[in-house]
Amino acid sequence: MFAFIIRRILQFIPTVIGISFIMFVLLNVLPGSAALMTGGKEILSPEIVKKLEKKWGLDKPFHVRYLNYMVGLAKGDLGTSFIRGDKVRDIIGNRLWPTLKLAVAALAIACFIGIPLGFYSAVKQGTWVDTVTMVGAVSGVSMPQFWSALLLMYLFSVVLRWLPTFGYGNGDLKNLILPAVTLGIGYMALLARTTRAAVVEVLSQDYIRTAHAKGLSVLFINGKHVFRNTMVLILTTIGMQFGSLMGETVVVETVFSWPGIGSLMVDSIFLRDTPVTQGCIMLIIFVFMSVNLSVDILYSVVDPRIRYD
Amino acid sequence: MSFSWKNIKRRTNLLIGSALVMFVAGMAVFAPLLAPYHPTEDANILYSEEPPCEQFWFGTDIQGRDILSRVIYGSRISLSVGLFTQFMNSVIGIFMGLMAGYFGKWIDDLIMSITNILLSIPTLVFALAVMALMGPGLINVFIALGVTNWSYTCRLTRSQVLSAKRLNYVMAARALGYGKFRIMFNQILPNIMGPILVISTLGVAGAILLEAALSFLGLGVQPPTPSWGGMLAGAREKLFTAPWISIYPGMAIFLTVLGLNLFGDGLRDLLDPHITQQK
Amino acid sequence: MKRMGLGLVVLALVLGFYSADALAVRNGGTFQWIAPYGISIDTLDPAATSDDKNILVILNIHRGLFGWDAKNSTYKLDLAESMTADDDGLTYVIKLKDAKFHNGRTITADDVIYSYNRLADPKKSFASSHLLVEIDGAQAYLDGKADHISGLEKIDDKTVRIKFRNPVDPGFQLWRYGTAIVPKEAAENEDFGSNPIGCGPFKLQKWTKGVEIVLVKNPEFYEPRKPYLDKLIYKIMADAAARDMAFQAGELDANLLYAAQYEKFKNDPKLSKHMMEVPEMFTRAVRFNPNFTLADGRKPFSDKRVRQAVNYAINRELIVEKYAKGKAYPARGFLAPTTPGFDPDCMSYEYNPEKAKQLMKEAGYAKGFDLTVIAGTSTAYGAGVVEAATPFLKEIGIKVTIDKMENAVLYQKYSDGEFDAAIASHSSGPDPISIMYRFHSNSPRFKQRGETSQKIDSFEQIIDLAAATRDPAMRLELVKIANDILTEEAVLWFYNYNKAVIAYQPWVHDMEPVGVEMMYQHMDNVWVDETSPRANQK
Amino acid sequence: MTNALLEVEDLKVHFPVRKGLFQRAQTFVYAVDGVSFQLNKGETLGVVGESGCGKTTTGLAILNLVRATSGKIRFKGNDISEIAGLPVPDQMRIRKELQIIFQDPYSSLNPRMTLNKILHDPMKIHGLYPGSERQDRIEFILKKVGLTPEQGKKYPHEFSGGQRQRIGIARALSLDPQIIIGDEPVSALDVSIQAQIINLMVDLQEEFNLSYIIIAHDLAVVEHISNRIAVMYLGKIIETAPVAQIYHRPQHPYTRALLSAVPIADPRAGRHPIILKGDVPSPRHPPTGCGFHPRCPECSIDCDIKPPELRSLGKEHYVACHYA
Amino acid sequence: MTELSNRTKRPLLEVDHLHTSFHTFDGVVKAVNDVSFAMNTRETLGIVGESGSGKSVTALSIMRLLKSPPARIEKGRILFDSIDLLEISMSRMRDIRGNRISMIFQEPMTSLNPLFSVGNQMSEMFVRHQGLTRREAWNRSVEMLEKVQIPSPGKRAREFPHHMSGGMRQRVMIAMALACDPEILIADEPTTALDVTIQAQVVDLMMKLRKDYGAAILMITHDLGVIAEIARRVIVMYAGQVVEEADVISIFEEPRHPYTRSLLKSIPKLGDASTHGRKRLQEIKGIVPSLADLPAGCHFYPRCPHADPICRQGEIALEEPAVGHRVRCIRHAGL
Repeated sequence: MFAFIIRRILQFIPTVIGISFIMFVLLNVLPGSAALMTGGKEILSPEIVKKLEKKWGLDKPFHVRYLNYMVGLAKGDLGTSFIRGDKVRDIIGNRLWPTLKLAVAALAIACFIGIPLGFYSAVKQGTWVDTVTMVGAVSGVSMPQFWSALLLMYLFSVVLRWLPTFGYGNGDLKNLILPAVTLGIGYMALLARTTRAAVVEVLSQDYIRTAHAKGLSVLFINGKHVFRNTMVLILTTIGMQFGSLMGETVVVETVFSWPGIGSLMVDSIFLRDTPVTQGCIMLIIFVFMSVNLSVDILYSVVDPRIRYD
Repeated sequence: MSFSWKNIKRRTNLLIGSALVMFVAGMAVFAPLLAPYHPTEDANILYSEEPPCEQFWFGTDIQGRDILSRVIYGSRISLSVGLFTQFMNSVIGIFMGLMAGYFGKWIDDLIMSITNILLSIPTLVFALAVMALMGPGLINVFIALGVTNWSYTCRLTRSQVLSAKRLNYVMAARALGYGKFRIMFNQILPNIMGPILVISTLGVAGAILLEAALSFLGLGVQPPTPSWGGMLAGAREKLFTAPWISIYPGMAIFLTVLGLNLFGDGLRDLLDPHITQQK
Repeated sequence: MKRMGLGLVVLALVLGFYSADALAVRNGGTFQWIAPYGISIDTLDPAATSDDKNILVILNIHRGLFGWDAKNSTYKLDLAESMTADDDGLTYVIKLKDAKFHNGRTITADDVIYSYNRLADPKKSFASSHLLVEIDGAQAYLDGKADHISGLEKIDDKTVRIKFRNPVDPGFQLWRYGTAIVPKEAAENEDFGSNPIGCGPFKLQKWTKGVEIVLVKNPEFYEPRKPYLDKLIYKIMADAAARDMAFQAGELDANLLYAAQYEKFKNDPKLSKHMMEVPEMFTRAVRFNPNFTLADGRKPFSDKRVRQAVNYAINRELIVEKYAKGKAYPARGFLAPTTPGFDPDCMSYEYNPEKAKQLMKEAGYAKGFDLTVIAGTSTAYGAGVVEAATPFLKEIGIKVTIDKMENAVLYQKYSDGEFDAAIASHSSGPDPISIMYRFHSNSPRFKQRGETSQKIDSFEQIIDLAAATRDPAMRLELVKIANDILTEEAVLWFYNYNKAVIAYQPWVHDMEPVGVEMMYQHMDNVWVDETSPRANQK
Repeated sequence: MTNALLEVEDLKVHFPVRKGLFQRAQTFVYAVDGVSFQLNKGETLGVVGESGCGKTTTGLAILNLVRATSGKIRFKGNDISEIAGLPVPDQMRIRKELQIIFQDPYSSLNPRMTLNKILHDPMKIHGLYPGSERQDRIEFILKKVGLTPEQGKKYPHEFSGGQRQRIGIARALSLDPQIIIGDEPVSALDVSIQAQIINLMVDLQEEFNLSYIIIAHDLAVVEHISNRIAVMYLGKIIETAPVAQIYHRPQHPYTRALLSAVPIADPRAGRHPIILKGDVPSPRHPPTGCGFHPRCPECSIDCDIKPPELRSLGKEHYVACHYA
Repeated sequence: MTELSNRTKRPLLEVDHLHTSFHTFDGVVKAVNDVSFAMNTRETLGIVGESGSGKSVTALSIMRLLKSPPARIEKGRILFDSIDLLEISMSRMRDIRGNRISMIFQEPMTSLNPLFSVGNQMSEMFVRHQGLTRREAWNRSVEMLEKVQIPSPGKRAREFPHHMSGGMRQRVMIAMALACDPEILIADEPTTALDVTIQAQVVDLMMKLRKDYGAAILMITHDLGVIAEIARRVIVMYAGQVVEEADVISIFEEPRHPYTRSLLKSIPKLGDASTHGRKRLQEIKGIVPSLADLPAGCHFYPRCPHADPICRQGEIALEEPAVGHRVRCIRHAGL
């Protein structure tokens, strides 16, 4: 097992280098310069633009910049933001917690509603419960996030006035509900469908028939045998979802003015603030990779057949 | 899995799915006949933001253009983006998947590490960066979405090839002297098209949502071309004064994507022998 | 040329504003205000930014020698007690009011000199450093040729002498908040941008990045009895739809309206009573590139008649009413109505498609030509406006293709002159002469854009003369003439002036319509009565 | 006998098991561990053994469907152990001569190809029976395996298990090979269908003078169809002889146990089988010396030290046991 | 009710005119039609038949393990100790399953849940049926593993199914089935997936346990050899029907039904070919009939060497020409 973890971490490094190179090239080739964007409505004169670009080291040749960046990355220094002047680490740091809160809440909705729904509709296959859940799940997956966000916001904030409208507030739960639900719907639907497929497959296995032949009650069989085996099957989906969740929150964060990593990344792309964008990407990849690794490790814990040597 | 009509009939989601998709495809093909006005030419600023009335069933947008016509013509953009990008994704994905699955060893490792990289970068962000590089425009959207999203198809193809490789008729083909590529393309590929078709259908749905998100963030097709995502982006602030501007394009995206997803699910049930026995 | 009494509108509006407030001023309460321009505030260091999204907060924490007087739409003395000009018209002696920084230290002339030298420090290359170029020796210091600004001299603790290199009005040079006076002991350390010490009416209490900035009352503010409010909270909200709902739900005390909301508020009897509008000093216009050559080699925009035809062809009043939902003032010329020297009866182009066609025929473009217009993503002055204008230009044969792009790319192409025509928002105030100087051939902006600007000799003579005269009344006359030349030459397609609109809750009083930028609200004047839900919130 | 049609000499197939930090192959699965035998023209060699003894891997190695680790395979004298390296025409010529029939009728046919196409393709690749001659050849083969030309247009899922096995045989015959390897050709069929296929294969052998290598775990079927038998255990041949000697005078204790374990369809038989202790050891770490010694009832002194060589007992009867 | 032969007390299990069919989209598949037989205590009854003959479906119908949407027990009764298993509630049925009637299946590799240890899955039986605590149940499980000759049962109980070979797992299944000392053990092709030597071990174990536990065994297989060895009475099924029933000797030595006769002739017997030279096996022509559209009259008609048009008129009844020997063929006498 230990050798496996080391190997996975070693595989981590070329991927991170690969991604950082691709994104570094892509972001630095974009037309338009960050300097122009510091002027707000005023279009700055060329001297100021040149001075700023020299200050940020944008005048050095490409490979020198890339090497400096990678050396910095190795030392854990993500550089300073062109537009904001602060250290990238701090900017990302205080935006990490809102995104994590949103991601965890959305995933919680997905897991605590999606999985039971999927489980129940698979066990009650063919009944109206099954059809309703699955049609609901398909609709959830098909809903464009920004449209559902606006509908929810309109319904709950203005018409019913139950929930606050704008973004983060001082971080209390009330503000989290709407964005988390909007983000969660898609993932809940996906999880319901995956769980249903997994349960259907497990129910058709021979060992379930053996369990029935042993005279065990349906509740016991579903609770112990079916549930445990289903969890193993859907573990990857949950891992994949949480891994990619960090990057998928862009649209929801924009509509709800939620100060997260997703909207920060898109804003920095528009403002050509490369160090911040690059920093966000590194964070997202780090989360994605570590979630995948922990899912694989969890696998060997849950499923004795899987032995990493 | 016989394809008798009785067999298809009971596939409700396949039916509803294909009905919706046919409806949107019809809308795209017969747009000039169906649309009461021209989506970009008939723009009369006097009728800016008229609510749905007898003259404009879906009302007008801020430029005074009939929203029903733009929704109808918008189907062309969304479907072409969906179909074309997924076609590119599938072609690249299938080719890479075949190579990785059939040859294995270092080719497999190389392709797998590439897909690892592509999968870890969020698709929307990668597409945004590519769009920012090339600037808005339909062809650019094709490229941005067509080149970044083939990892899923590649992984699925690879796993299907790995299992098909061990089947007896493939071994028999090798014994009969079939060449590598003949085995890949006329022995293995036709038999794994089922699952690939399913994931491609769901891929089209995904591409349409992505294009809408891109336009929503301001990097979709060039104005005044009507794209559902673009219409939605513009209408965001107006949700309270002119909600009809955003409701109808949003509904259009939702129904199209729903249709494609239902069609994909129905296809999967039809092709998956396991499900057919039990129903 | 129609003599529409625009001026009357401005006057009526300003008067109407004052009559309503006979109530007695009340102290205390919390004000929920907004920071609408972007998803985060970058820095609160006045020198480090020239972006309005930061300055609208900074101006309530820091103050400079001069400030902006919204009522008379010109500069006013702020920290400066008095200003006397020497005979050569270049040097000014300024006496300071007795005022304290938030850390309790009284402000002296040394602080003024330190603040200006810090702003122009070549090593830091601050975003607002260009504001001091007119001070003698500042450019040398900026270019690293000197180690401080020579034109600044301390006479005694409370007076300082400033020498300018050209005969300029110091107020117009130094009113911007980038030139605010900051204490050396605080400004030196690294995180000054995150916890600022200034001399303004409010002090920073808490800043949750990307969420909100909470300011509290500075009890020793140099203006007696001000500020009235105990606490001022800036909610960072980029999305207009979310802001609008917050305002309607009563969670915001005032809100900057977008075009969509403006129409709803205007038609609402209750809401329209608590709204204030002002023409901001931003003129939205399409810039023609005289070197734009057609396939057959002709350069349409080098011919004045084509440029005039475009101005006659497009019905800007209808576009303003229908597209901008009335949230703008149709443009009469380059200078904004609130810019000193604006003549309400100046020449302007009314919608006259026949004349436009006739001018096109005279210029030899009866069949028109194809034109690509580059445009940004803004709703007020981006691709949307060009889309609205397209049908009108089709009438006179100009077939328009829109090349919408990100603002970063637009600004790049705009400053490199890579366009046939481009729509953008041009600042047109507050100092009329320096703002119109961009059309003068030897101004850096003119050269910077290659030959994409039209050289007009008569205009250049008038502007040079105006710059030289010292009599204020005579300067304004010359400014009016220069503005009319620009209009007659139709250097741009004049679309509109931005109408900034703030809606405020009934319990809010004494907010002012600020022409230079609506969000530059001096919150020390503002107060809330008992009916506010936050009347007694500390 | 040098003029044997097929000679296999010390064939070894070891699958590496990758472990450790850098996935180096530390241990191996010794699937086939030194197998040698010969096959003459028109002869049927039966290969029997329990699952995991390497009989299928041996068959696949001969056909180059699995890479042999070492050892020589000669067909009519020329070496065919590694045909991948040879130029394509040579590969084709060798491929033509050796064909295979599989156990599972459902996965041995490409579901997307009609019967005609299944037979047509191989001929096209090898350029045999050009033009109209090809259709006649196909109809001839179909008749030979008991199928009608009309069924040519049908797809595999429209046939029963037995019929599919006939198609598999037809496909093998399409290139008129000299050797056909049957990997459990009838094990997946019902008893009544099994008899049809066995009789068919015997008839075809006589008519086309084919040589068979029949791999199966059902000893009765193998006895019926083979001339010579090879019994395999843990990747090695432990006994080989003409069929009568194997069934009536088995020398190796494992062969004896194997024969005694087969249930006889006669209630009066009243046999008492030799019950072996434990399970077949895993080919990943085979026991020392003779592979069978942990389970051998007659195991004695150096069985677990020196691996026994295959030695002759006369009349072509070979056995790999110190005490046989 | 079938006419009972001269048994003194009531049979342990009576299957009476059982009809089970599958309602799939391609039509109704009559897997079991009109099957009747009886089983006494401590008796070993063998059911032999080819695939699709309905032998497994019969067993699953007795245990009511068939999934109801496609499968449906049309009519018939299954009397067990004077209880009709088809009428009682599912909860009462579950008390009987594993406790009084238990079953083992063909595929040892997939019949055990890979995620739980062998001991865990064993002790479930004791907890469910005998209310033992987990500790007691675990000890009883280890004892059972020892009874089925599994070496070092204590260690093995903690292991997972994938650590064991096919033979070992089948022994675990047997131990699990016999845990609660059932009256009937149904074995559905228990040896088919095993190698010959392992098969011999399992058959030997079952015969030994039959003495210790006294459970009646319903042995279902297509291997006539296994039937000859283990069964006392044999039922031959074809296309969902019982075509012949007799004691094991009569079946092998005086088979009356044409199908049984040609079946016995078509299988190669060990030692025959090498002694009397290779002669052609006697084939049964044609293919197994599809249960969706069964031919009228005798289902074996298309493949029967003695077929005669009268075989196609109406249903063929099960006659009992000799005591305990029943056959469903109207021309059996003349053969």
